[in-house]
Amino acid sequence: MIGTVHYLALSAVLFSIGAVGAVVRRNVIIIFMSIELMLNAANLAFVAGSNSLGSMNGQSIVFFVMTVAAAEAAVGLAVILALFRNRQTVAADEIALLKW
Amino acid sequence: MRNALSLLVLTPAIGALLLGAVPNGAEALMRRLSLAVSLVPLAICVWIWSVFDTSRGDFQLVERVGWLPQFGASYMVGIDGISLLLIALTVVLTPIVLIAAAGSVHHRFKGYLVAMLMLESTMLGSLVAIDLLLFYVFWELMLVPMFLIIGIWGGERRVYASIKFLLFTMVGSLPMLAAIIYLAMQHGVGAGQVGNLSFALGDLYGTHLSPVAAQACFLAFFLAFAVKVPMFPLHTWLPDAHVEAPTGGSVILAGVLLKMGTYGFLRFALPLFPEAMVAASYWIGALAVIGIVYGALVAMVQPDMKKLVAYSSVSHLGFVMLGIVSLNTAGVEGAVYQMLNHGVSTGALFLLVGVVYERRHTRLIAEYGGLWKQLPVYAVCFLVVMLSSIGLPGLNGFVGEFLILLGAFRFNHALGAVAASGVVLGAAYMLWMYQRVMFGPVTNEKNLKLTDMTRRELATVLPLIALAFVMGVYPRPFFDVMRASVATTLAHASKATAARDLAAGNQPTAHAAAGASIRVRESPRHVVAEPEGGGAAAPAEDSAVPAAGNGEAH
Amino acid sequence: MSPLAFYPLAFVCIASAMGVVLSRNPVRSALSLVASLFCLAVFYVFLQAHLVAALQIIVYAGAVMVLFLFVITLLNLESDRGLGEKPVLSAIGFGAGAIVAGGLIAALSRTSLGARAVTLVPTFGTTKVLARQLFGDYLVAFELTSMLLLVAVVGAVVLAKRDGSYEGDEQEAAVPARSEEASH
Amino acid sequence: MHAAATEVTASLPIAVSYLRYIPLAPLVGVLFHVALGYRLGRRAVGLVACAAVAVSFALAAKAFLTVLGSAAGTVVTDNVYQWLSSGEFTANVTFSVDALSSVMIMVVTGVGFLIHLYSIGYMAHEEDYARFFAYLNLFTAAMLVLVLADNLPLMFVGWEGVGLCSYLLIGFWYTDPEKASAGKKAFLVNRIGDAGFVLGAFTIFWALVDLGQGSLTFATINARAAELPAWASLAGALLLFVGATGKSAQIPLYVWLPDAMAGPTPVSALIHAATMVTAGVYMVARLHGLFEAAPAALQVVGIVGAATALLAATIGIAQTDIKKVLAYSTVSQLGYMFLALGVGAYGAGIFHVMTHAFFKALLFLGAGSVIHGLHDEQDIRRMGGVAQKMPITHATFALGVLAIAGVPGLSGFFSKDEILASAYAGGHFGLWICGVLGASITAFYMTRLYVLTFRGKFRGDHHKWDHAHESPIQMTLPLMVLAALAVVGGYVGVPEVLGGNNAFAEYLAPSVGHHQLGLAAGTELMLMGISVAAALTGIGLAWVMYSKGPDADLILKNKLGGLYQQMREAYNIDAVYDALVVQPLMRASDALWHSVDVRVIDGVANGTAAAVNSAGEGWRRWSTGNVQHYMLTVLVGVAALILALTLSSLIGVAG
Repeated sequence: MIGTVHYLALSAVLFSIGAVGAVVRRNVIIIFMSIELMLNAANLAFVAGSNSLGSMNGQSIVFFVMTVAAAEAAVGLAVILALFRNRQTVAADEIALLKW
Repeated sequence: MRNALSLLVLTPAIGALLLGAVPNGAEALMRRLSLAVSLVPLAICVWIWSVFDTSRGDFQLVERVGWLPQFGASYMVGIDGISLLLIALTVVLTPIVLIAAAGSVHHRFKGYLVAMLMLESTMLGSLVAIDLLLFYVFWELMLVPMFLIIGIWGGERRVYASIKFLLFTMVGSLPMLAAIIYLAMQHGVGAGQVGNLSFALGDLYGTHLSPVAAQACFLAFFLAFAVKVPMFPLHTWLPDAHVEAPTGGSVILAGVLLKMGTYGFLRFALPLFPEAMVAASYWIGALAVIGIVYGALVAMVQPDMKKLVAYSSVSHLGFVMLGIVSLNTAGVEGAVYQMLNHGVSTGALFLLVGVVYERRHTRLIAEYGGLWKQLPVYAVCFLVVMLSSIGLPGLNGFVGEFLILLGAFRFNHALGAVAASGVVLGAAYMLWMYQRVMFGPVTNEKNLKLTDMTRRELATVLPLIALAFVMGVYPRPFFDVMRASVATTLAHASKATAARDLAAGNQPTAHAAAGASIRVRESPRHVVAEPEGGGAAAPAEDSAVPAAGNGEAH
Repeated sequence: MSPLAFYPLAFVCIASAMGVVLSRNPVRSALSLVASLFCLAVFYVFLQAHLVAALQIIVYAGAVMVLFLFVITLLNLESDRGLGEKPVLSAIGFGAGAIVAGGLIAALSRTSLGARAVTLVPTFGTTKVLARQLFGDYLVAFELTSMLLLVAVVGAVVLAKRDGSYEGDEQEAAVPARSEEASH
Repeated sequence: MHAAATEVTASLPIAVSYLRYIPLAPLVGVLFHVALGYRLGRRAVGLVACAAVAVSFALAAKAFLTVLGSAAGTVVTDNVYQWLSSGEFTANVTFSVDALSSVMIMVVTGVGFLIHLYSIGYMAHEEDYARFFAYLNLFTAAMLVLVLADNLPLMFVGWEGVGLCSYLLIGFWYTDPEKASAGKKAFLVNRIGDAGFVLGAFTIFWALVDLGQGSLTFATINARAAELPAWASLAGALLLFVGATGKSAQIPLYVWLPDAMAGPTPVSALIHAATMVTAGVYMVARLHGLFEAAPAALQVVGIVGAATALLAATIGIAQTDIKKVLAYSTVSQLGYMFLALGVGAYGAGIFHVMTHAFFKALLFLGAGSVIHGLHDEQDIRRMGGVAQKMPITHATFALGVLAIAGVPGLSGFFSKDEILASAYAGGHFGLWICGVLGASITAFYMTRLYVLTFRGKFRGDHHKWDHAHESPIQMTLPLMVLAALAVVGGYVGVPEVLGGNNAFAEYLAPSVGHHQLGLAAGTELMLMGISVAAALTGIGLAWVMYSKGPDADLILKNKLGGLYQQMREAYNIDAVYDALVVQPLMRASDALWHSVDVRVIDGVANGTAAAVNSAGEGWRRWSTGNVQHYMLTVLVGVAALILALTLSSLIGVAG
């Protein structure tokens, strides 16, 4: 019988895939998407938790997470646009001005 | 005057603030004002000396004001014979240094005077504080003005020297803070009521600590004071600090600051951890003796006068430590007296080196030669001060050194004998330096143009020379003041010392019994060594003088 | 939700997530992200989070992913070589990710969260109940999110504007249509 | 048959208050010279200096007569004030005069006065006039404190005081670096001896404290010496004797005396012949109770004395500088005094101290007069025939030579003979033989000195000869007085066998015990014959060899070969000491400073600072600016955390 723990396990896997993607890929967009993926993994965990405890709090937090994710996506993409216009590249390792 | 001690501590600080208000241009006004301010503590000290009851061994003129009641810390000040003598040394040296400052300090004169007065205030504070926390506060505050004096008005490598000085002392004294806090908490536990913390020295005498804790706390105190003394391995900050410090800074650093370490041993380490101190007395004695010989040997080859005097300070204070560690009346009284002597003679030595440094701006011995013909008055002053420093009988140095060696010889023949060789080495490097500077033909033509000491410079050195003669010929008043206090301090450790002496095979000196049975007034707040009647120290076969004789056994 | 339904769906979701990370073409990874969002929506439904599932599809998959695709096509990005150039970093990354996943799963496997402790109220997860909570307990937070969105919009507009108000925009006029050269 | 030393009769103290002025008068003189000396000119300075010593002499004579006049064993004491008191240790400033110290103060002030008078003439054309007399007065004060003290700490004040004055006076002409370092050498070698003195005092003090009567007065020490544990009395005596060897220039600490000749000649006469160097002898005689309690120590004293006498005498033969010959002769004569003490004849030792003070001061002042006359010529090979130019100096010097050689009828004969007789009577035959041998060598080199200086014809450059002249009256008067004393001095202690009543030994008995010879008259006369014969052979041999001139040295050289060169360079003991002690010390201190101080301790301090610095540097490289590196770091951190937690919980579960 599928219990909350299965959902949490799935969320953990999704989260680590997102994390790996953010770290490994050079393209900023892909990094951005991986972060979205991690957010969604978190949402899954919230919903699973809300379901197992029977309280609606979990789902309202997911609502907030989504709004934040949306705002973040908008601003992030604008930044990437400006970045691309400025540097003609989206490779993360070429944008390293804060070097020692 | 009810709260004389607080007044004593605060006047220089208030004076420093007043000085701040003086406009920068008015150098003469600054000089007079700072001198006037520094004379006030001198007056107070004279009054305290007159009113001081030499028969009482415990703290007098005690003032206690609640400071952090919930932690048991209070602004508690008091003095006994030992701290009175050191206070006297401080209040005498500071005016002299302020007089000397006019000649030697040229830039930021006001800042120098303010720093010097603040230094005096903090030094007096740490001498009168008998609340451990208050003592620690003054102990750290003392570093700040000294750090500034070396750092701002010093020589070329002053920044390195001042930072080194600060770091050495800070690192040394942090464990002590931990030990103080542990001790205060332990007191709460000991007295049954948990949470009744107390930092008052009197209360902490009796705290029972597990041997390991006592050992650890003692080592923490030891480290803090050993860095300050300075004892052998921790001394390398001293030569740098002295070489780079301005003349006034060196005089106060050598005259008073170094004594804080030895004072700390007598005031805190010995009474609070008697067994640990006595157990450690052998290796501390060994370190002290190494310090004596090492200091003397290294001083032999110093090209720079100030460094030579700095290493001689290491050697002299090795003597003081040896005296303290011998834990018998002669040794400890000699040590306290040597603290004063060192203040006087090394202070004067630095002033004299300053005189020549102001003229030639070099401290290298090789640069000088044949000064006797050019500066006869200077040469005679230097001769007298040098002789007092190497302990010529008839001058002050001898009295201290003789008693220390006497006490040390009783404590351990080997240490005493090696320390005696230190006396010979002491004469060697001093005389060799004196000869290279004063005797021989005038090799460097720049020395021909040197002028003899001015009246200001004489005004700074002559009082110290007079003091050296008086302290050498008639030391009685100084010994009367400290006799009871030293006896009380030793009474704390009398059982352990007697055991050590018995173990070491020589008869427990009559003083151990006499010290213990000296009438020690039962003061309300603290239990001082309860007078033991017979005491473990009464050897059966000692027929001539009953060991438990009352009062002095001479 | 029976295991028969859960495992295939989970597999698809994980596969699409892997697709996001591994695919060389940004567009394909965007689309696989959309797929994984859908799977999640389905899960939400099974977890009686109906409004959230709907929001997920409308807001997330609909609006946000479209924005992504729009930017990708605007920048006309070529597919780069994926993980090629940074073998060491990616190895460490994979390793660390695996450890995190494994550790969490190991911890979860030993917890007792198996069966659902409490029986759900039938109206659990419906819009009315969620709305009452959002406008009840979390009213302040709700209003704040509106502020947040406003700020985000203004920010996005300022950043993406092309009026040249900040330096370094002269070469911007001629946005090269050429494809971005293979990343060196 | 060991002569029994009679127990010291109980001392009857007479409390007075004028003794304190004996050392105080010269001190006042010092203050006068320091304060006003430069302004008031030579005459005033000379006058005040001599007046001060004259006052001391008068008071000393008064004390001497009181002791002489009253019953045996009376002690005139003057308790000034309590100087030091700490725990069981107390030291009072108390001056006391008993038979022994009365003799000493008379010698110190008497000979001192004559030398002050002589110095007025000798130092006439010296510009640092006041400084010289200030030092001379200070020395007299310190010596008087030493001799008058009734306890060891106060004696030590005088002991180091005279050391200081000898440092100042030897290095009087400080512009010359050798003279300055000679002064420093004297002070340091003395200081080594003083360290021994102090340690000896401590050993005795604490041993006495264990007996319950902690005090360092001479009376207590002598009284309780027998009760001290054996090791304490032996160690105490030997350490004190180390102090004595330092001050009285015995092996091994005698090396400073020959160099001390760098000082002006009156200084050599006063300090290095008559007074300071006898301090060690006085101290051992004063503490005879202690030394008797440790017979081994007494033995050591005797042996060291004899060895020094012989060694110094041999060196004396080969010296060419007039003052060096006299210096080694002093070391040798001091050896004789310690020989006397070593065999228990304290009275004879002090008797020789007195007679030696007279004729050695005379010889030094005579030499000074010669040097003064020949304009600082000190090499006897470039002298000769001075008798014609300086008749008084010649006559007095000759008397001195005869006295020191031990010619019968003069003071040297009586005192030296008594020592040799005591040595023989005490069964110390080895010491006796050394004594006799030393006596003949002494006669030999003194006659050589006399002949080369005064007989024959002048060998120096004629310019000096033309200007040679007899010294002024201030110099020749003291010579004549000293010559009279050198002759008459001996008749105070004529032995019974020659019809005298040895009044000197009787007088000293209460202080140091009377050492009965216990020899048959015949053997005593036989001993006297031997010593006279030895003296005469020495004189005759030297007279014959050297009457033709200094080339006789060559005969000695080729007969003795390398040994002669060694004797010329005084067995270069200095070089040995320098190599064994001074150089290693300097190298050690240099090494200590550089390796331990700079490299080790500072290394550690600066090292930690540098380590902290480089650690900071290391971490700085970690922030590469690449966002992904930061994310990776976070991820690895989380992974590590999770790993740790799971592992610990697994271990927890398993454990």
